Amino acid sequence: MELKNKKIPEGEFRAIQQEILTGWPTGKDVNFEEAVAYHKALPESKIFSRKLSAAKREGRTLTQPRAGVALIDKHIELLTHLQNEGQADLLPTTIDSYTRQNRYHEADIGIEESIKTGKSALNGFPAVNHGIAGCRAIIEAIDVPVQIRHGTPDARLLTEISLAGGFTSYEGGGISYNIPYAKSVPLEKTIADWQYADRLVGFYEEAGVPINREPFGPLTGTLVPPCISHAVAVIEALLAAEQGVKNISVGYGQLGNLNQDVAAIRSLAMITDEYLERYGYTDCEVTTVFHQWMGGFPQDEAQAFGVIAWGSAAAAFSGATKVITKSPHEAMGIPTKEANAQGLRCTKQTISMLSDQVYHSEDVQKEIDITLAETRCILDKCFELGEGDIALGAVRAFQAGVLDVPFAPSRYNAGKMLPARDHFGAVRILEPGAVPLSKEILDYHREMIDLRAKAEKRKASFQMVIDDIYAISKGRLVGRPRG
Amino acid sequence: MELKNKKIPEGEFRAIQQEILTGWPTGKDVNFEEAVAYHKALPESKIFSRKLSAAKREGRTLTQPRAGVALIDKHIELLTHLQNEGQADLLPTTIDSYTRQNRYHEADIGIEESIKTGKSALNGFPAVNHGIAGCRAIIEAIDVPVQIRHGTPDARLLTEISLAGGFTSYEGGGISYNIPYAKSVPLEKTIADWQYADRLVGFYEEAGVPINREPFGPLTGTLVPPCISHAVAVIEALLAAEQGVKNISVGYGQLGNLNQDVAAIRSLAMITDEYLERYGYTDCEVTTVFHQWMGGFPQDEAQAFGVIAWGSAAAAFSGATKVITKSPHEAMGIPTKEANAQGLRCTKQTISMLSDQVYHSEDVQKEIDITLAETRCILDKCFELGEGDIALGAVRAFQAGVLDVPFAPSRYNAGKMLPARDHFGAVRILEPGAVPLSKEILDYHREMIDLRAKAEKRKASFQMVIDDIYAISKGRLVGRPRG
Amino acid sequence: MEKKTLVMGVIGADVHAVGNKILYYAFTEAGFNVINLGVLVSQEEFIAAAIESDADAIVVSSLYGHGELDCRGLRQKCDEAGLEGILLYVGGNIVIGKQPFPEVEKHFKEMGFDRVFGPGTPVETTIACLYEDLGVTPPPKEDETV
Amino acid sequence: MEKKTLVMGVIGADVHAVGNKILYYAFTEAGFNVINLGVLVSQEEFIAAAIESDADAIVVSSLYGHGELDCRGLRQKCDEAGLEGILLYVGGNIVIGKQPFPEVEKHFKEMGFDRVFGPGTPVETTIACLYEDLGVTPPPKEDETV
Ligand code: B12
Ligand code: B12
Repeated sequence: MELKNKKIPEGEFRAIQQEILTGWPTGKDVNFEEAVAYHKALPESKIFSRKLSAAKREGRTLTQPRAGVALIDKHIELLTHLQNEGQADLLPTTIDSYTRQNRYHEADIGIEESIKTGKSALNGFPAVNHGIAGCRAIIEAIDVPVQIRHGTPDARLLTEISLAGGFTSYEGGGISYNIPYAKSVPLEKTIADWQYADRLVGFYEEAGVPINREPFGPLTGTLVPPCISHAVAVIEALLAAEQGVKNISVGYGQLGNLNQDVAAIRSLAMITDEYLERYGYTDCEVTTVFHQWMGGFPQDEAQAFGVIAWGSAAAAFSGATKVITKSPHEAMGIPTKEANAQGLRCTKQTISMLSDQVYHSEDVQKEIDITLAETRCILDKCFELGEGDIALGAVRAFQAGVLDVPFAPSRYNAGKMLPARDHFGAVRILEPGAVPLSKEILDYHREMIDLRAKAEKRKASFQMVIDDIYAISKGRLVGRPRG
Repeated sequence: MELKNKKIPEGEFRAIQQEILTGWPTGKDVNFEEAVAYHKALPESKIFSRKLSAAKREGRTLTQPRAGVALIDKHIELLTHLQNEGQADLLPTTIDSYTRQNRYHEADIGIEESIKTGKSALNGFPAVNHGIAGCRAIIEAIDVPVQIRHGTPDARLLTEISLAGGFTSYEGGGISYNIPYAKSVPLEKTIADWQYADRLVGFYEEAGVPINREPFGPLTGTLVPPCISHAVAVIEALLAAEQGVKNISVGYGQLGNLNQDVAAIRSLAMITDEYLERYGYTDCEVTTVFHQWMGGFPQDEAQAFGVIAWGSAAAAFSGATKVITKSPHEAMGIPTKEANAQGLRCTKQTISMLSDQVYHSEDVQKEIDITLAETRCILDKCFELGEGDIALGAVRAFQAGVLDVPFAPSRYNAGKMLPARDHFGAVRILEPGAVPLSKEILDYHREMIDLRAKAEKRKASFQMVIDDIYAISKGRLVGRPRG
Repeated sequence: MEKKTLVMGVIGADVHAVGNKILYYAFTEAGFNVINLGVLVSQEEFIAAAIESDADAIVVSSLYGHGELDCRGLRQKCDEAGLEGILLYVGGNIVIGKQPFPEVEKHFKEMGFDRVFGPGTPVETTIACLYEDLGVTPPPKEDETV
Repeated sequence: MEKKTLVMGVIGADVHAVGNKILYYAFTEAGFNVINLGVLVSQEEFIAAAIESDADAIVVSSLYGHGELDCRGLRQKCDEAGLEGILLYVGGNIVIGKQPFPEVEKHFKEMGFDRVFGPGTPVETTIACLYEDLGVTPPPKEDETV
C-alpha cells in the first residue's frame, strides 16, 4: 500500500479498525455510535475546541500543564488539584511511556506496582489498560476540557479508546510522534498510522462531535529552529485536514529570545493558514500553542521559576492561544501536584499582568519575515520531493535531510543540521546539512552566529552547540565560554 | 537660616557635626581621618561605585536584595547567605524603623528582645546602636560592596556612623526619605539634614574615598507616575552634586507596563545627566536603579515569583545598572534568608537569559519622549518657584502641589494628584491636581485612561484607582471590574 | 440610625499609608464615623482620640513588623484611661516574617485584642466584623464594593 | 595505553537522546572506546553488546522515570551471561519525581549498580569516576571541557 495524502477509504479504515480493536482486551468496548452520543451529552464547558475558539476570539492565552499518574483515582485527584489550586484553563492526561510503545503488559505491571507501593510507578496514565470506563471517569470528574498528551508512534488503539472515552482533544502526529519519540519506526508507518487517528477524528467531526487535534510542536525540545518545527506543524496540519480534522492547534517550543519567540507564534499561525488555504482546506480553525522552555531546566526551583515566568511572558506577548506550563521540579523529576500547580499559578500571574500589553517591535517583523521565508523554502521542497503529495514528500524530505531535527533519536532523521544561538540568543543554523534554505538566508544565519563567535573569541563549533544545550540549566541563554 | 542649594560652609558643618555626634553614645567614636584611612585600605571589590561603574560600562544589570536584622552576627550570617546562595552582586544593610525615626532607645529594647527570644524583633539593622565597630564587622565579613538602605528623615548621625563604619554606598534624600517616610517633618528640615549627609559624602570624596549616593526612587511604591519620581530624583541629584557627591544612582519603581518601565529607566538616565550638566555638575557619574514592583504583592509564592521575574525582565531590557529584588515572602513579612536568596536567584536567572537581548520599539521611544517632556514641565516649574534655587523650589513645589506623590503619609504633600492605569497598564494621571503638565500631555493621559474606562463600561474614578492598587496582588496588572 | 465611631491609625514608627487611606475611605463608605489618625500613631494618641470622640472601637494597623513591640500594653492603658471594654482590632503584617497565623492570633488576643487579622485581609471582611461586633445592621445592598 | 571499552545506552522505553549523544561525544573525547546503543535499549541488548565488545563497563541512562522497573535484574542477567563483576553505572533522572537522593542511591546499589548518579551530574564527574574505577590515568590536560 502506497503512502498518499488522501482520505482513507471507509472500507480500508474498517478493516484496520477491526484488527486494532482486538490488540488489547479493552478495545472491544469501543462503540462509535454510543461514543458519539456520549460526546453530544457533554456540556459545552468540557469541549476543548470551544474553549480554544473563544480564547482565540478574545485574544486570551489559556494555561495547560502536563500531568498523569498510573491509577484512575489518583489521576483524578491530581487533575482536580491542578484545576482548583492551579487554576488551569485546560487539562491533560499524559500517557505513560510503556503505553506509548504499545507495551501494555509492562503498563499492567506498573499499575500493580503502583497499587502495591502507593506511589505511581508509571510516568503517565495508561489509558489503554484502564479502558473507556477509566477515561470517562476522568471526563466526568473534571470541569474543564481534557486532552490526551503522549508521544506514541502507533497510537491507533489509544486514539480509539481515548475518543470513545470522551476526551475532546488529542495530541500527536506522524512526524512529531516519531522522530523525537522512536528509534527505528519508519516514517511511512507512523504517517499512515496517524492518518488512521486523524480519520477517526474526522468521523467524529462528521458525526457532529468536535475534536481538537494538536501536532506536537517542540519535537526534541532542543534548539529546534522555528522553520523546522513550523514545517513539520504545517505538514501534519495538512495531513490531518485531509482526513477530516477541523480544529487544529499548531505548536512551538520556546527558544528564549523574545523577538524570535513572538515571531514564531505569529508566523506559525500565518503559515498554517496559508498552506491549509492553498491546498483547499478552508474550513479548519487554527489556534496556536506555546510550550515553555522544553530543554534542560535549572535544578534550583527559584531559577526554574525564572524560566517559567519568562516563558509565560513570551507566550503572552506572542498571543498564543494556550501555553503549556512547566513546574519548578522540571529538572528533577515528574512534579508533585503542588509543584505542578505552582508552575501554573506563576504562569497565570505573569500572563495576566501582560495580557493588556502589546509587544510591537520592528525586530519581530523582521523575524517573522525570515521565518516565513525559511519555512516556505522547506515546505516547497517537500512538495517537490513528493511530486505534489505531502505525505510522500515528508518521508522523502527526511530521507534527504531536507527536514532534519536536531538531537532526534530516530534513525530516519539525518542529524546533519546543527543549530546554535546567535549573539542575541536567537537559534540559528550553523550547519544546514541538506535543509534547503536560500543562500541569502544561510548567509544571514552564519553572519549572526559569527558575530557571537567573534565576541567569544572562538570558532563556531560543536562545542558551542553543547554549551548552548546546557546554558539555560546553568542560568544563561547563550552558552558563552566560562571565565 | 534660609534653605539654599549651596554647599554648606565648613564652619557651619562642623558646628552641626559636634552636636550630632553627641546624639547617642556611639557618635563619639567617629574620627574622619581614621575613617578615610580605613576606606582606603578596602579592596576594590568592596567599593560600591567601582562595581557600578564597571557594570555600566559593560552594560550589565547587578542584583541587590533588601535585608537587615537586629544583631550583628545574625546580620552577617544573613548577608553571607545572600552573597553565597543568592549570588547577590551588591548587598544592603537595611536599617530598622526605630532608628529611622531616631528612636535609639526603642532600638535598644528591640536588640535586647532579639537576644532574649533568639529571633529578630527589629525589621532592620540598628546601625547607630551597634556603632562603628559593628558596621566594620559587616564590611570585613562580606566580599561584595554593601550599602546602607533606610528611610530616615534625619539621618545625620546614621550617616556619620555608617560612613565611618566603612559602608561605600548610602541611600536616601531630603524628599524621598521624607514624603513617603514621615508624617509631619517639614521639607525644609529634611532637605537641610540631607544636605548635611551629602556634604559629609562630599568630604569623603574630597579625601579620595568614593561613596555612592542613591536617592530613593520608588517613593510610596504605589502608582507613582514616572515624571514625579524622575523629578524628585533629579532634584536630589542636583542637591547632592552641589555638596560634592560624585557618584549618583537614580532609581525608579517598576510599574508593570514594559514600554513604560523600559522608557522610564532610559529617560531617567538622560534627564539626570541633562540637568546635572545644565547646572554645571559635569563630573558626576550617574547610574540607574530598577526596583522590582514596590506595591502590594500576591500572597502566593508561585505568583510572587511571576511578579519578581517580570520585574527582572523589565530591569534587564531597561538596561538599569542594578535591580533591587523582592522575595516570594513579600506580601507576608520580612523574608527568611532562604526566601530572600530565592528572589535573588530567580532574578539572576531571568536577567541572565535576557542579558544578550535588545529591546527596540517605537513605543518605548514615544514613552521616553513623553516622560522627558513631563519631567521638564515639573522641574522647570520647580526652578521657577524657587527663583532659580532648586532647594527652595522643591519646598515650594510641594506646598503648591506641583510635586505631588500619590498616597504619601506626609502632611506636606498635597495628595491631590490621582494616578490610574490606562488600557495597556501604563500609569497615567487621572487628576493632575496642581502638577503642571501641558494641556497636550494631560489630554493624552485622559485619552488613554478613557480608552480603558470605555472598555470597562465605567467612569474613571477613585474606585478605579483602588482597584489598580489591589490588582497585582490579585493576579492582574489593570484593576478591571470583576465578573 | 446613629453612626458608630471608629478611631483608626497605623501604630508606632510605621509609615505604611496606603492601606490606611483605603480603609478610611471604605469605613466611611460603610457608614461609620471615622477618626483617622494616619500613620506614626502612639498608643497615647489612639487613647486620647478615642476618649475625645467617645469611640466605639479602635482599629490598629501595623504593617512594618514591630507590631508586637508597639501593641504591648495598649489594652491596659485603655482600661486605665477609662476605656474599659472598648472594641480593639489589630491587622496588617503585625509580626516580622511569615509566621503561622493561629499562633500570632493567639498571642495578640492574649495581649487584649478582640480580633486579629492576618496579611491582606479584604476590606469586606473587616467591615463585616465591625457590623457584627458593634451590632450594626449592614446596609441593604451596595452596587460597588472595594 | 590500551583503550577501555564502554557500552552505553538509554534503557527501557526511554527516548531521551540528548544526554546520550553528549555523553557519547564526551566519553570518546576522553579516550574511551564507546559502543553507543542509543535510546530504547533492552537489558538483553546491553548484555549482548558488552559480550561482543568485551566491554569494561556498562553505562546505563534512564531519564524518563521508569528506571526502577527497567533496571531490575540487570546485574543478575549480567552474571548469568558471564559478565560477572562488570562495572555497572546508572544515571539520569532514574526515579519518578523529586526524591531524596541517598535513598535512591541505596536502592540502586542494592540492585547491583556500582555507582549511581543523580539528575544533572556533570560529564566531568562521570568521566573522573570511570578513570578511577577502570584504573585509567587521566590525560594530562584538556584545553576544552564539555
Ligand atoms: C528534552 C526533554 C524531553 C524531550 C526529549 C527529546 C529526545 N528524544 O531526546 C521530549 C519532549 C521528547 C521528552 C519526552 C518525555 N519526557 Co522528557 N524531558 C526533557 C528535559 C526537559 C531535558 C532532557 C535533556 O535533554 N537534558 C539535557 C541533557 C544534556 O541532560 P540529561 O538528559 O539530563 O543528561 C545528562 C545527565 O543526566 C547525565 N546522565 C545521563 N545519563 C547518565 C548516566 C550516567 C551513568 C551518568 C553518570 C550520568 C548520566 O549526563 C547527561 C549529559 O550531561 C527533561 C527535564 C530536564 N532535565 O530539564 C525532561 C524529563 C527527563 N522528561 C520527563 C518525562 C516524564 C517525559 C515524558 C514521559 C513526557 C512527560 N510526561 O512529560 C516523555 C517520555 C518519552 C520517552 N518515552 O522517553 C521527565 C522524567 C521524570 C522523572 N524521571 O521523574 C523529566 C525529568 C521532566 C519532568 N520533570 O517531568 N522529554
Ligand atoms: C508599599 C510598601 C512600602 C512603602 C510604603 C509607602 C507608604 N508610606 O505607604 C515604602 C517603600 C515606603 C515601605 C517602607 C517600608 N516597608 Co514596606 N511594604 C510595602 C508593601 C509592598 C505594600 C504595602 C501596601 O501599600 N499594600 C497595599 C495596601 C492596600 O494593603 P495593606 O497595606 O496590606 O493594608 C490592607 C490590609 O493589610 C488590611 N489592613 C491593614 N491594617 C488593618 C487593620 C485591621 C484591623 C484590619 C482588619 C485590616 C487591616 O486592610 C488594608 C486595606 O486592604 C508591603 C508588602 C506587601 N503587602 O506586598 C511592604 C511591607 C509592609 N513593608 C515592610 C517593611 C519591612 C518596610 C520597611 C521597614 C523597609 C524594609 N525593610 O524593606 C519600611 C518601613 C518604613 C516604616 N517606618 O514603616 C514589610 C513588613 C515586614 C513584616 N511585617 O514582617 C512588608 C510586608 C514587606 C516585606 N515582606 O518585607 N513599604
